[in-house]
Amino acid sequence: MLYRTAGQFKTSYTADQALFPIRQDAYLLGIILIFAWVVFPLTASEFTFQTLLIPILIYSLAAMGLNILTGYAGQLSLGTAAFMGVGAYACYKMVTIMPWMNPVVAILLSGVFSAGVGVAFGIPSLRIKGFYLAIATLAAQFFLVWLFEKWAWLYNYNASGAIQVPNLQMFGVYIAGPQADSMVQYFVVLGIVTLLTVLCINLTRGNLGRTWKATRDMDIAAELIGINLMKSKLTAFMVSSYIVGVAGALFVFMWRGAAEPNLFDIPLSFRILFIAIIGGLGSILGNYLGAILIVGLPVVLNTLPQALGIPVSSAMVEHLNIMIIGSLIIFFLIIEPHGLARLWALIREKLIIWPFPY
Amino acid sequence: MLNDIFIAPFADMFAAPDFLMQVLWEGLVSGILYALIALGFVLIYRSSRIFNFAQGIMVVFAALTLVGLHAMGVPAWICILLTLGVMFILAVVIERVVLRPLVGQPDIILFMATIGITLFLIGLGEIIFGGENKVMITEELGIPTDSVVLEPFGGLLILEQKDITAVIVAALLVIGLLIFLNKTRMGRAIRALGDDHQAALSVGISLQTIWVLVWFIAGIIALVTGIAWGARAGVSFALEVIAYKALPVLMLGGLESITGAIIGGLMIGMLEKLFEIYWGQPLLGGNTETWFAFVLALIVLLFRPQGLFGERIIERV
Amino acid sequence: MLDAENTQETLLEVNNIEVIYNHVILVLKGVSLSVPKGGITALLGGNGAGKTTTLKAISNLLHSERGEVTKGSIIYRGESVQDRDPAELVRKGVIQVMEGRHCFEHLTVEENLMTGAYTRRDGRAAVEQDLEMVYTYFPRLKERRKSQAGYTSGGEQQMCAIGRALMSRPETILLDEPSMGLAPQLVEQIFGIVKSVNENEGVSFLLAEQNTNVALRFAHYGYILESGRVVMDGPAAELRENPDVKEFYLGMSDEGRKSFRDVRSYRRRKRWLA
Amino acid sequence: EGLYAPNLSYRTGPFAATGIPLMNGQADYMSMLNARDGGIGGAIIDFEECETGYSTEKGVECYEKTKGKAIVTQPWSTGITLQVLPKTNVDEIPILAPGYGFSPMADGKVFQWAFNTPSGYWDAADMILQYIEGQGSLDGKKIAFLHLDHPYGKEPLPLLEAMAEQKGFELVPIPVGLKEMQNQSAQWLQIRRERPDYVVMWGWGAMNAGAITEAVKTKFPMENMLGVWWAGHDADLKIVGEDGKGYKSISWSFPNPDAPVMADIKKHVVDAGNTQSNEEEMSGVFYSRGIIISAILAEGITAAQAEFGTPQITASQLRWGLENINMTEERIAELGLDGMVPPFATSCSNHTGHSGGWMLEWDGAKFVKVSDHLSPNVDNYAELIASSAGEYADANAPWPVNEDCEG
Amino acid sequence: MKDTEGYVTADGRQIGGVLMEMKNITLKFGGVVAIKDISFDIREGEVRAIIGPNGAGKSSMLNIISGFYTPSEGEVWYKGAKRPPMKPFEVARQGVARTFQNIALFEGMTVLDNVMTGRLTHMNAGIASQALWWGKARDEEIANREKVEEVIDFLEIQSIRKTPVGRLPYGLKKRVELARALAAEPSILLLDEPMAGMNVEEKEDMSRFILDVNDEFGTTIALIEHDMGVVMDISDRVVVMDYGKKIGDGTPDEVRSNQDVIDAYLGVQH
Ligand SMILES: Nc1ncnc2c1ncn2[C@@H]1O[C@H](COP(=O)(O)OP(=O)(O)OP(=O)(O)O)[C@@H](O)[C@H]1O
Ligand SMILES: Nc1ncnc2c1ncn2[C@@H]1O[C@H](COP(=O)(O)OP(=O)(O)OP(=O)(O)O)[C@@H](O)[C@H]1O
Ligand SMILES: [Mg+2]
Ligand SMILES: [Mg+2]
Repeated sequence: MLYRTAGQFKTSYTADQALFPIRQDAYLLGIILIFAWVVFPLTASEFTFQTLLIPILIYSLAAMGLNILTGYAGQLSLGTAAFMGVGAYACYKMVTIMPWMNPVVAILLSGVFSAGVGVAFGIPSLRIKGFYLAIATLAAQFFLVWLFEKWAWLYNYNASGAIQVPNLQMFGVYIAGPQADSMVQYFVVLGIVTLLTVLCINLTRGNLGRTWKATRDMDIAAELIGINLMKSKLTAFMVSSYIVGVAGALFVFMWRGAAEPNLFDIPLSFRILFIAIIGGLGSILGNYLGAILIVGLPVVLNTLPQALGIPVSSAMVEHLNIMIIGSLIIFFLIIEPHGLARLWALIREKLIIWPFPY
Repeated sequence: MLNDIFIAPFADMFAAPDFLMQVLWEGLVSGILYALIALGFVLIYRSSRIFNFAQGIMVVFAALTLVGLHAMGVPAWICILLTLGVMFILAVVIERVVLRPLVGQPDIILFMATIGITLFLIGLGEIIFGGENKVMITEELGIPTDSVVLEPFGGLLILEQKDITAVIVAALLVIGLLIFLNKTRMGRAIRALGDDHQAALSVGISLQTIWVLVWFIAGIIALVTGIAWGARAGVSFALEVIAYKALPVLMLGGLESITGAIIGGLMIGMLEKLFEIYWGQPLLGGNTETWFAFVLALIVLLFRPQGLFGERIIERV
Repeated sequence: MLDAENTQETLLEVNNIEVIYNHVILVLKGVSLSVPKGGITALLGGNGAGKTTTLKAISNLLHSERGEVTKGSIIYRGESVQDRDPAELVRKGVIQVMEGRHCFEHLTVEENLMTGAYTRRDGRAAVEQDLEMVYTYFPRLKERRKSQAGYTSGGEQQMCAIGRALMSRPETILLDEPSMGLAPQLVEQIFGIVKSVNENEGVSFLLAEQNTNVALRFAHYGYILESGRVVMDGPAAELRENPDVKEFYLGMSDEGRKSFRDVRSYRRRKRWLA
Repeated sequence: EGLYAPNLSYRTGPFAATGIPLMNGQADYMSMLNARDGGIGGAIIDFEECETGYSTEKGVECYEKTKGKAIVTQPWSTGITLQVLPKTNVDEIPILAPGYGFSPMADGKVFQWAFNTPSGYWDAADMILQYIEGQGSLDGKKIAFLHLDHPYGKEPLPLLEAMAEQKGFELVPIPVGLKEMQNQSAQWLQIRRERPDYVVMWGWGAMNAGAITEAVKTKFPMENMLGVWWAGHDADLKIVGEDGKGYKSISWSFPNPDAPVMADIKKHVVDAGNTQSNEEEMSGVFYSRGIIISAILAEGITAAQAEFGTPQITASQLRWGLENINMTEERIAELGLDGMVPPFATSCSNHTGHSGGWMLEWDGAKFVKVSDHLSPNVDNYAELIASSAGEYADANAPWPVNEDCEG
Repeated sequence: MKDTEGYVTADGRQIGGVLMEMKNITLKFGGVVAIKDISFDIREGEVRAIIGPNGAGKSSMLNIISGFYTPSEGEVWYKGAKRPPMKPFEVARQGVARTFQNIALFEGMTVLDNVMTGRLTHMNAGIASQALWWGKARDEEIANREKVEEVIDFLEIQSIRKTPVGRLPYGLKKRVELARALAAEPSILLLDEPMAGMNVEEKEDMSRFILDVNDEFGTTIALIEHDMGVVMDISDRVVVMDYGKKIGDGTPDEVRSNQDVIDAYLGVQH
């Protein structure tokens, strides 16, 4: 009787278009939020913050950005990491040029730059489709990373060519840099991520969302029923890159503390693509599930052998780790190609019709 | 400034024609090697619209197996056969475990799956063969290793014999594939499969057989590529990254086209070298090869969205 | 025309099968039917009745749609053919022409036809011969033999699909909505061809059709499917005379065909929002 | 109960080839101490490895995981070092980055917790130039600097540029992208065009093999090619074998099969079957470097134990130890490391020690010493160190500086 | 009947002046000439049928009207003005809506969302307002949702409102497609074989819908259909094409009795 949707009638479109047509989903979300905002901070250790909570949130955000583009607007992109880079470097320049700037504002602004770059690299999508576009986005990937290497101005000409996050204060508290406390950083990240998630949900369920999905499902038909493909695709690139950019800024400022250009190279892009796809393209919730799996799992796997007291060399663990991740990706694709989110939806459908078989 | 961009480079070219020739040759050779990897992609894409990202790791895997077996004291030519055997088993397993359950899924899903395969093979490979850089058994395979030195225009032009061999082998491989795809029943089936799974199934084309076949051929190509690259820079997992270079080649040539792969490979190989040497290094601080190919391909696509030789995208309502 | 009576040998038998998509959507709720050798059997019914699903269940094309047969059995020539590789069925002589053509759009019309002969082992000559046979049935295809199937019109594609099936020298053809989107005289033509193929080559047909009118004119026996159940079956001739069939499937009322202008009597459903 | 001295190893990933022998050397020396002397000063060394695959992300994860009870962190990659460097101030754990990391770390006042003993990259660059100068003035010479396009590769640039000014040679930096490591024909075409007198190589992992094969191919005179110590890996040279004859690499460590320590390792570790290494590898430069690195750590521990009179030293006590290493010839002999490392000493203001080193040359089968002990003239770039250290501190203000330590 | 004030149909409906006129349209695809110099007009409020054998060029003609193909020669006149070459979406925004021969629904979306896309041309809230789900965006959403619900009721597809279209059977998909087109409140509605693959019962429903749209909203309708029964019953005027040429044009009865048409297309008398 968990998922009794029977007896929940909508009496107006407003109610019907509410975020959670089914009441139980709202409860579920409530519980999750309580955990995120109260339980974790109270219980988590430094290690948990640094290797699980903060990265999972940031990766989810990045994946959500990618999901807007690939999952909703159907434009496959392999250049996510580069756009994160743009966000990160933009943020770095802002806080170094204008040290008085509020870090959170800087982070949110840095998305604007990546959005700009994103639109620029999105223009080819008007003509190029499918995998051709995917490879085209690699042009962005490799070119930008190269630029991060070569354009010394970006890293203030320091010898190593890497950027270091300075200590940044907000209301007298360190929120970035070596002095910052993990929990503070966690809350900043959580705040920003929550905010952007809500905005994303709104966008995707509204008019723009439909425009994107239409473009994704059948662009010819979309154009013939009056959708301006250029607008639809470019807005997708814009919104997506903005979110990805912010994620990039958080990635460096709220978590890594320093970054060299090749940090933003293709493996990171793929990592995020995994999250988006395993989680479920065209789903917001999916990004979180995906991140938990892709980011959380290796950490757990790493600690497992010691926990079980199995004597394996850490190198071997690493090898096995890679293999397991690889297999898991395949495994999940097979049991539900539409991702964990869809898996959850199916379970819901079953619960809803439960106890009747079909 | 303008001079540096438009005049100086060409002046250099004429000033040292032998050097220019060397540049072009180097470009040609790397181009051929890119093309070889691209071939593997094309074949699999043709037959299943699967964008096989694992091609790169398959190259490494094949090469490592070859070298590893030889290290165990197996004679070189037996090694080749055994490696082919391994690649065949790999093809069967991939088809059975990964592709079959995913029949008819969206392209991007299969693409992801191949990345999964890549990770798996990296892990497995490192467990079996270890991470050390290994020496390709070039002599043992009877590939000539010394180099031909020419003096055109009283300059110097060094042609490695193993590169020459690579070029020849690649050429033969391409011709063979072209005939196979366009003239044989299997070839036709492969193309049909790429167009429409369901229909192909309905006329009794068996996915299993075709896919195993195709992945096996891709494996063979991987082995050839592995030997060629290995002979240049040793065999290690770092080799995997060169797979990326095959991608712009595919874009340029067209995902479905064998000819495209080759022509695209050569164009990119040579142009990126020329650009790097005469523009990149003097003006842009070098290393332009990481992106030049992609940008070039991108520009071409803006005019031909299906690449130079790709199949025209049919848009009807 | 040869009638179903004197060929009682049943080729294909479907015994009360159940099909489920995505583990949740139950589509076929116990369908049973049998196809006699050398007969033309029609599978009629409205949209979503489950015709296509039935055919796909037989030819094992459900898997790639995440559908599965959960109950019942499918018997061809006395042996169960469930969960077999579709290719195997083609080799046994069962081939499906799918709803909505499904030609290989990048292959030329002729190449499309040739793929039909993929499973055959009886040598080039025989194949060439059948190619000619197909061209004699469909002269239009001969004209466009060299053009990419993707650019041929609906009718041409339908012919291409049927021709392709014929190339495999089948014993039974599962034909899904051949008349869809075809001009009337082309429909007549295609059904005519089906008939003559059935007579000359002795190929048996199981055809799913919406166009009850034509279907019943050419078929020997018919099943009527509604929301996943067989609601009526019998020799075509009888079905044609059945009043309900007349009313709902042939659009005839007692005083002959009624005009589409006259069907204006419809009830607005209750508004959804209170 | 014991001393937890984890190692952020990289036996996987693109740089595994160079990583494995180093890791083996380190591990084997520690196991030897544990087996022979029951650890150091009676405290067993828990020398656990945490695999990073040279990935910065994994590295930080390992750091976070181990920092709880670790007395030292050995990040093993410039990337990871840069990340954990600021954190160590807060967590108060010494970073031991022998022969890598960040050259200004030499300034112990600013980088209280970081040690790149016994020599830094700027020392390396300086010694290489000294060696070349030994063959004739640098004035008017052209030197190509072939380096990995990565923080590590860029490290020596500031020094080299300064020296180019000073000594009047032309410096041609040639970067090799991480994706070009395997395929450096473009770089070597440039070298052929530039016709440099020398090629100084700052290579790592697959880049070294790539460069050396290309050098052989393009018939570049091997004796004029010199690499940093990370570009002196036997395996990389074995690929070309005889053709590599003459290639040089500066090094602060050298394999000495006859050194007592090797015998002990054989006795207590190899024969006990506790090594991941093998004959061939153990005779190589990198394996022995691994040994030295562990030896340095061990020295630091010993010093600390003596100072604080307890075997169970803390992280901050170890820092004192590492600041008070004194590797005299005698001590080296005592440790059975004869000829494997030059003598050096650290202090709270000098975290490097500037041991100097030897120029090694590939004789076709193995590396041999071809120079006497070279020592860097640090005063040449002392203020460069100071200034860059200062810059770093400012950029990361507030940055705690160790005032109570006099130059 | 080229007069501008239109004519009166058999069942006494007043048909207005010319809404859209095709002037000497020719369409080539490389070598293939799909349409050869065809002219005809579509009048305000009439039901105009285009028939002809497969491959005659009917769909191509529709594609020209909706701007997906640009004719090699000839002009399209719309609402009394020559239409400049424009992108399909601009045409759509001028009030031309259509359905497709091989269903072109957005498979990944629910029926409701699909129909909502039909309203896109009527919605223009800014991105910010949408992101915050506040003000204009919200009101628009509600307002248009009501319009859409009307269409949904009208076509009697309430029950499947929330099902993803991918799962729908063919016939229903066709209906949803019609709904999407109607939602746009077009002044002219193009239907490419709206009744293909339907049984009589469904065809009856579909005809009913088409006729109602025509006289409730006065929407002009141009449809391609192969079922002569339907065409002859519901259309006011019929254009007959054959291999790219126009071989007949007039009322159903005129066409029915036109010998060329019989030979080329109808075959048996209908
Ligand atoms: N891939 C699928 N996933 C989920 N449901 C499906 C799928 N394919 C078909 N269905 C459902 O199965 C039912 C029967 O579909 P089917 O295509 O067999 O009907 P049909 O009789 O062929 O209709 P039509 O005559 O329009 O083709 C439909 O209600 C449809 O919703
Ligand atoms: N995009 C295209 N490229 C090349 N040829 C085309 C294209 N579209 C249509 N054709 C050709 O134009 C002719 C007319 O096609 P069209 O689809 O308009 O026919 P139709 O009248 O709609 O036939 P049907 O009733 O079967 O749909 C066909 O021969 C077809 O091959
Ligand atoms: Mg059907
Ligand atoms: Mg048409």
